[in-house]
Amino acid sequence: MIGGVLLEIVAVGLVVVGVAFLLAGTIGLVRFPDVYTRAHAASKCDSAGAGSVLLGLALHDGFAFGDLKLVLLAILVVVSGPTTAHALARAAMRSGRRAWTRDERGPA
Amino acid sequence: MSVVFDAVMLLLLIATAITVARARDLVAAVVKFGLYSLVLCLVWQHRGAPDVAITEAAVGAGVTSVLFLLTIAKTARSERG
Amino acid sequence: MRTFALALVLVVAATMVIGIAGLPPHGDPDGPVHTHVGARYLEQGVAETGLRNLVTAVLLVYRGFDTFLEVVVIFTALVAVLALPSATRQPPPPRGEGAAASRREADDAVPVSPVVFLVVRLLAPFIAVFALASLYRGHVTPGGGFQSAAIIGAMMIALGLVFGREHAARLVPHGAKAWLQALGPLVFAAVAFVGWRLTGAFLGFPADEAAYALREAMVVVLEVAIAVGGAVILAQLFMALDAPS
Amino acid sequence: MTLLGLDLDYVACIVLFCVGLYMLVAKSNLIKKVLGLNVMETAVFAFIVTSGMIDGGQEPIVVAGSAPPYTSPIPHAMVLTGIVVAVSVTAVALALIAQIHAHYGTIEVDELKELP
Repeated sequence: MIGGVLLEIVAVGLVVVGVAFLLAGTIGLVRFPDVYTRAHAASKCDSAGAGSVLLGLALHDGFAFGDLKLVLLAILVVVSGPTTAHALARAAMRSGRRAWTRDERGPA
Repeated sequence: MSVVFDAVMLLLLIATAITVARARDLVAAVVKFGLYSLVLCLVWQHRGAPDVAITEAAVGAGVTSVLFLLTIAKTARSERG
Repeated sequence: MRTFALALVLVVAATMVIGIAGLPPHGDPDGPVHTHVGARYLEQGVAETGLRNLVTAVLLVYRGFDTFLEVVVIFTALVAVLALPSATRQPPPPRGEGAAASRREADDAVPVSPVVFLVVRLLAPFIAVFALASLYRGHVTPGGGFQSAAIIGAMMIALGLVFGREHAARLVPHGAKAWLQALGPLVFAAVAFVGWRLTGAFLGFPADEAAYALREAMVVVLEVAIAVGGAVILAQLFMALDAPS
Repeated sequence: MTLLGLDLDYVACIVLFCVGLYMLVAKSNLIKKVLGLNVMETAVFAFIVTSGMIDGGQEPIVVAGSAPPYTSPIPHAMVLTGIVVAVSVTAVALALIAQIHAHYGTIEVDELKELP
């Protein structure tokens, strides 16, 4: 009984933390000035956010065998998100996109 | 709840379709088309068509986008006029 | 041009709005979609075909002829793309003095990040397992021949993008390439002929209880042929469009 | 959901179809035209899938734990074949566009019309 309540608290906590991360990532994606900072915000916060939301959902209502799918999905998101951001930032670098600096007041 | 989800998804679908039409940069248009396909895939999963959703996710967002990008790399990147 | 397009779109939209005004509301259990042949498939499909995923049942057993022609269509599309001159023309391989330099140049042109290389190589087997699982369990879960063809095709394209043209070309064994491309239409025709000999109808499936195993085998052969043939055709379309023109 | 007696899901499909049609007719760039064709195709698929859905319906897979009502499987089978045909059509069109660019150096229809 107590274990169930604890599990529920952990699950809801994970989901709340994940949503907070996702919100921060989305704000960063909209507000940051250039492609590198945006990739930074999107990859870090979205993998942390989606990963912990998925883990929280897996723990919600107890952990059943079918919830392994959600854990696998969380691993997939955590692996593929940063890789995508890396590829994007690398492509931007190679095509000569310069990083934002304070003197320029925004990207060209 | 389901009605709200449906309405938001359909509005998002129409908005992405219009941004595909408005994009001058062809690569941006193709990326937006991939986003459109993924939203459509969510709508179909929600409407009890998981088979169609899987195929659309792999074909519409994956294969079609890659084919478009290959052709753009061979031709011109941005639309004139 | 723009005003003409807007006028055309408005006319088409008005026509279609008039059209949908006369349609029965969707989602109604008593609508015509759900009361005619669809209802019969839902009630008797499992008993008649032995397939629990009724989408697969409709695709292969009830509407097999459509699917046959559709497989022929994608094969024809591949033939059409391959018939264009640039798809088959290969650049001559660099020889002698400049070979090493030009190969290095080609390497520099599209370098693949080691991180992306590693992650795609790690994920590819999992994608392949997912595709095979959706094929193997396609009769009880969402999935089946076309779905796994799309997934395997997408995986082959991802591998081709990361490993480069030469390695990607080796994914499809050279000697078997022609047969694999035509696998869908060929196997469909063969199964249709077997069905004709057994039941007297082209693409017929034996319906009696005794032929359960045979019917199952026909469906499995068709699914595998669609999955393999479709994936090879998708990968070949990618290779053809990727070829330098 | 209905508005003025019109089913809003169907109206959304019509809007998508019209966006695709506009791209197909008004845009001069051939790649944009093919993208518009793809949007039109997906709008038709969305229309067909929507017509087969049922209120509270489940996916048409009869296993333990599933119960009627099921969505109609016929539209799903039609759309499944349609998606694969659509990607084949797109591939043929794109291969032709690459050929046109190799021969004439442009893929804008108004410039192609000017060519001798």
